[in-house]
Amino acid sequence: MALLQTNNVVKRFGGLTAVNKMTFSVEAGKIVSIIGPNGAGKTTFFNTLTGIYTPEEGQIQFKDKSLLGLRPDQVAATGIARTFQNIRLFGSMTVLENILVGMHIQLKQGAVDTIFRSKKFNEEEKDAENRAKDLMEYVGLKNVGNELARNLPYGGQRRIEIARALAASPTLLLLDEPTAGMNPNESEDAIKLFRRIRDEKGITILMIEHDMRVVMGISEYISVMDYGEKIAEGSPAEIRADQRVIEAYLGRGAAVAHEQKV
Amino acid sequence: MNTFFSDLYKKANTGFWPVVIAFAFLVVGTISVYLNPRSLFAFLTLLTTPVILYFMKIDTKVKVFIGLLLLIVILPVLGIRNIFYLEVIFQMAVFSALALGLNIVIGMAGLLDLGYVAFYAVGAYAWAIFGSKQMSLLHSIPGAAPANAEFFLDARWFWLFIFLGVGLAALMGILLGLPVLRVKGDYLAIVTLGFGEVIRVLALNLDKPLNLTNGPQGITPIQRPPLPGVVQALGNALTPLVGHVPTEAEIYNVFFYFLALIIIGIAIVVATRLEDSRIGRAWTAIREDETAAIAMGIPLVKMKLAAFAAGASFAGAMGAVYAANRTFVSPETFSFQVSIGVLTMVILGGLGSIPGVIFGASAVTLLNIQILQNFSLYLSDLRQSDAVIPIINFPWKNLSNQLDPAKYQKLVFGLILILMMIFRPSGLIPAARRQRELGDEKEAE
Amino acid sequence: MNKRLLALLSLLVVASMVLAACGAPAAEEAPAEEAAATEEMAMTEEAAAEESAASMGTIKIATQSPLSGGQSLLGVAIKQGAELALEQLGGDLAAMGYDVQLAPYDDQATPDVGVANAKNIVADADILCGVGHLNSGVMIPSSEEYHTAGLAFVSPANTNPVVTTRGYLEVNRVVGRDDVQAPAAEEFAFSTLGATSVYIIHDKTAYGQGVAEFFRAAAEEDGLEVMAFEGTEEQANFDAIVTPVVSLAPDVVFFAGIYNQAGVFFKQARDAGYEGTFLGTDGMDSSDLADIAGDALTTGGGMYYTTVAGPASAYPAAAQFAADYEAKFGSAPEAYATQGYDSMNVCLTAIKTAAEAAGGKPTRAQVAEAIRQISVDGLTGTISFDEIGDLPAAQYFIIKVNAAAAADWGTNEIIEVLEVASPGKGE
Amino acid sequence: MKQIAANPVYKFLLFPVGQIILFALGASVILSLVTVLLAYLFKSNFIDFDLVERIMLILPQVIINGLTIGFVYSTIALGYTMVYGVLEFINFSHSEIFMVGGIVGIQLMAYFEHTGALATMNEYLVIALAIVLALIVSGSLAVIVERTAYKPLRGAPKLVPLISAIGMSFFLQDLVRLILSLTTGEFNVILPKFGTYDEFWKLAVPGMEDPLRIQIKSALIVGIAILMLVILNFLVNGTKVGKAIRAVAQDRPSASLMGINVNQIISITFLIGGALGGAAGVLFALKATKLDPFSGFFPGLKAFTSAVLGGIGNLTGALLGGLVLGLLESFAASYLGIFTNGAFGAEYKDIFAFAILIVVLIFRPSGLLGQTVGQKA
Repeated sequence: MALLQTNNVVKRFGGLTAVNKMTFSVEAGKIVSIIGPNGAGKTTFFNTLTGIYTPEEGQIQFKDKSLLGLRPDQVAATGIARTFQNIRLFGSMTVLENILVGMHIQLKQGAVDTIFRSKKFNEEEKDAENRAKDLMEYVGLKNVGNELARNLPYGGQRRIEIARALAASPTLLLLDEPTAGMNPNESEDAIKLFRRIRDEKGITILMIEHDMRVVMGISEYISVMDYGEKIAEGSPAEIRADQRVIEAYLGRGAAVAHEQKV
Repeated sequence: MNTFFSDLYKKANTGFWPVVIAFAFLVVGTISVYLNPRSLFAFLTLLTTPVILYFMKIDTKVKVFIGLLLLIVILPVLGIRNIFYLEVIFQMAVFSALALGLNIVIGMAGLLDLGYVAFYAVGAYAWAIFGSKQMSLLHSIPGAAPANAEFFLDARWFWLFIFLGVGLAALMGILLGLPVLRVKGDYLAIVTLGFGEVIRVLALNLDKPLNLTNGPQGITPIQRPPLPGVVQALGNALTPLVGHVPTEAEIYNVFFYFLALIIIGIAIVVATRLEDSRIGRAWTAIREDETAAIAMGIPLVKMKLAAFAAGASFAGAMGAVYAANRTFVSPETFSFQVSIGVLTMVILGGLGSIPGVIFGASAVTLLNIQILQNFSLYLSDLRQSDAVIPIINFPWKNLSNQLDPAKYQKLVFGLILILMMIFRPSGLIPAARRQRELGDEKEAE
Repeated sequence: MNKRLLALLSLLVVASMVLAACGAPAAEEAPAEEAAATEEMAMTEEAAAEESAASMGTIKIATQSPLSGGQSLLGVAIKQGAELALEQLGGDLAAMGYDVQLAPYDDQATPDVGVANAKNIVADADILCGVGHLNSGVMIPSSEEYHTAGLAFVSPANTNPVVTTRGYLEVNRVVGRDDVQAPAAEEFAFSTLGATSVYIIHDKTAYGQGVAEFFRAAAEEDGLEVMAFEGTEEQANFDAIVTPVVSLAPDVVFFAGIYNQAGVFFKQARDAGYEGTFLGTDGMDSSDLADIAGDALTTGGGMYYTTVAGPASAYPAAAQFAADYEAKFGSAPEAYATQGYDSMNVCLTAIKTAAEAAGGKPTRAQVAEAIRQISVDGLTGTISFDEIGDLPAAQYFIIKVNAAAAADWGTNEIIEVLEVASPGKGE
Repeated sequence: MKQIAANPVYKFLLFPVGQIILFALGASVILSLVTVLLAYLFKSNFIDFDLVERIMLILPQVIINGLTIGFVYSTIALGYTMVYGVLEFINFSHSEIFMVGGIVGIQLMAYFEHTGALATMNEYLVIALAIVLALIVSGSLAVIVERTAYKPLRGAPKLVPLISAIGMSFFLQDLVRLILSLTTGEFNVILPKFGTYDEFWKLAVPGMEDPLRIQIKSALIVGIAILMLVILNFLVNGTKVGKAIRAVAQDRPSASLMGINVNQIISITFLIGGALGGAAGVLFALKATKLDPFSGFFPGLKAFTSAVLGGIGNLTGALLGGLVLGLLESFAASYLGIFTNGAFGAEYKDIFAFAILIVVLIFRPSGLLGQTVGQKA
């Protein structure tokens, strides 16, 4: 059984159908990518998965439970963490605090514990702090725990966002264009990091990505969206050869030319 | 110029100097206030001591010692010599508590609340209604109280009502929060403003059909809690320091001073601890980016309600204390202007900064009830004397009455607000995130 | 850096203040020291009789009223009335060797500021008497402080019964009480005007509502039909009340409030076609009313108001006062300026009496006692106080307004004079 | 259809006027129906006189009152909403700009009275002159305020300009008071009496005993307000400047890239909003007959509520919000007492207005006409 399974998910904005009859699944332990031209509905699909949008039709199953009707925070509590296309850190909090916010679901301290600084509170905070430090190291950040998140360089901010998502100890990690704006070297590092996350922590990864090198380099399975619909899926090699994918990306004429070349 | 001063300050802020300076202010301030109980300058000198304690490098133990000496011994003694000072500090504490509460809502959770005074009113009216004769007057016309009415509850219930004030205000916070949760940003501002007005108008109008609030007449007398024997004894212990046996009224003043001090102490501890916890981090996350916060599993509704409730509770507690201190409440105390005033204190001191908002509340209160008043009294003195304005040789006597600064407090206040926003928008003591000991990270420098 | 700069600044400011305080010219320092000294004496209840006649020390009289904000018009009038009285009547005390000064405080019409000021006032040992406040809501909590400190205050404006029914020695007023004034107005409406129906409006202040409630009670007793009882904070747009007033057409509209709100209402109601009579309270006693309401006051059933302060025509002294006031402050006296003047008069007379009796600077207690004993010829008639600080028998004038413009305010005539005894402490 | 839409007379005159009339009539009719329906429901319960009859008796007057004040609210609300649309901030000092307009207008009339010209001048000319002066003074004042107190704060966190605006509001109140009271110590400004605009038109309505009385003043206020709204509509939708304003409101950085001088456009927005506020001030003064430096606060608050009710940032919304709020207030003030038999009266009208606002916002979080902006991810 797939970890995440959607059936005929439809999301409309007024007359525009942003996501149309998406049937899609992610197997546990895989790294899966969704690709597609700009405006294909990928991010909308992500937002539908995470509860920001409610789909008009269809089902979403995660670990055999329906996610429909759950608020984003409830979705997060089931074990789905995410990053954002345009980095959304809590800018005026420190890096460490950003990661601690990511642990919100796991921390059990209540208001009474907090106000009286109970033993439970202190132990939990200490533990959380240590885990946060480990995570910072894990994503390759050093000596920035007390920096304000907004003061970090771009690459660093991307890493914090991933660390923050990992802090929730998710089963499934959704990455929305995680390497956007990175140079090839940085992308390379990012790929390594994603692999490590999957291999060492056993977290399933679903990502939206534009950079074909990244997609082809890391994905074990790829779905292609265009105009809100899934037009193809398969292994990287299959996708590379898929006629409709080439059409979608390059237009029909180019596709024909490409075919002739091949 | 600037470097000269900062060099000077650097020198002053090393070694034993800070302690010397703090002690100097404490001693000079104490002596001058003692000898000259009406001098504003003397009082300000004394009040500078805590500011120095806060800013300068002094060993924590020494800080605590000086602070406690000032708060527990010096101020009460001086306060009995001039009860106005206790009043000033009482009001500083009241407004600091309000500012701390509002700071949770606006500063931490980022929810703009323009009707905060409503919660203060709830706490005050709760004790006012049950701690006075009002419950026996439910069917009488406002202003025509029969003389034989009885107090409804024993005065000792006051202690419970401090907690009830907390609870009721928190409940009101949640009630207000529930309908407005879908509303964001500036919409929230107008809805909360409306809510504040609703509470005031209710206080003004609930003299019929049941006379619950006595309408514009206000409720009086409200009982004060009976003084515990210890307080009485402590008061009497002050006799040699004060020069006479303190009267009951003076002891009450000291008592309310300490009560306010305790509440503000608790408020500071609660606010600080909330800020540095899962809850506080969730609030800040909501303030910074709602969408990202909710994706981290933070339940928006619950946390926003918690912010409203926590913020409101501070005001509720102070409301009950205020009602007992004044023995009188009326709707005039809970106008929109007060909400704006508290907001101003928060912003002026530094949004989200706990020391900042206390400083802001204290500064504004001091400015409002002491400094500007004194200034215009001084001018009034000049006008009654034969003195002339130097250089232009214009007699003060002939100065138009319309130029009296006491009349233009709001003008001054408005100007200060604008200038502050332009030149120091993050407040007098800006918020800073907690710096943690990250030993294994080996911080450079 | 910022922290440092801030701390440094505060250091400098305070340092300079200390310098200023220590190195201030002798003129400023000396009275301050004296204040400390006299305070000690006052505390030990020793009269400073030994001082030389040439300089018997400073006596201050405080005023507390709103000097800023929306209610400052009336608050300033109180202060200026008192100021004028001090200037004109302070001579006796000056001749005795006292330096008499005014200490005007601004209560901003808020209880918090009022109480804070009250504590500041009672802490100033030179202050022996006070004049204030405008709002009962401020007077009631503030007077707790005056009572505690034994400092006598004379109220020029608070008509709420509670102000005096607490029975404090230190609290007095030169105005009538709501529970006296309102029945007087009702009596006039019912008997003299022969009204059968009344529409009651008040301004949602302690004053207005208090009067209105007592008016209603009296009306119900007489069988005068109360068609409606409305409170409004509205200042500008009275449509919502005008409409039912016009459609119900009561014989009398009773407005308990202050002229600058009532005037607008009168005008709008008359414009809308109401033809009956307007009746108001002493809050209407201002020539500005005529400017605001214009001929709304003289057309239809006209306009009447009750007041304890006789019009200038009845009191030549009041006319002189108005002229002096205008000469000094450049504007005609507002409502409560006369009462401010009379309150100060009471203070000065009492201090003088007490000083003569004590043979030196009197204590606050002596002044407070003296106030209850004196009888003063004020602008508004003879002033004396009963055992709770009320005027024993307030004289109420029913005034018919003949003026449609401020300049003609003097043409108003007295229709009736009612003498009503104070109801005293309890009921 | 397309041709008609392109016709400037249609686009800039008939359409907006039609829209205004539609809103006014629609809101009045709906509220009347609700009230009468409620009256029927209450009728048999506990009140002995005929509730419905009492309600019908004053209904026309209640509607007229509501519309008159509603149009004033709308005109002020436009100032709030324009500034909000462009800068996304609540211009708290707008209520003082409005107050200054009213006071300047009255002062001009008082000046005419002083010189004796008032008696001989055409009354409508006097009012027109007062409005023009108020337009100029309030508009300029708004620009000055923007330049001094808000412009330096551009880009700062949202609360910063808000606090500055609150400070400016305090400052202006006392400054006006200072100026007014310098000579006499007085700060009440009283509208001089002139002309016949205070009088009533009496319209016989079939089926009603008394004729319907419409004060010329009310008609004047409504007429001028509509004129202002039409001019504003033309300014915003029919001119190049208007296009620039809309562009800046949509997307400031892009507008700036397109060569629009954003600072200038923001100033112009304040100019227009302030001028409208000033004109509304004169209209309000005609109604209120007396102003003081603190008169701006409550109408300003109401107008702000209207803007939010309609959907802040939306010009049509401000118009609708003002009308709805004015009518609601008028209905609540006149009928609450009748319905509850005196237990609750006109004093609850403000609460009522706010309660309605909260209810509307619960169901439409962005106001009546505001776009529901979904959470952007």
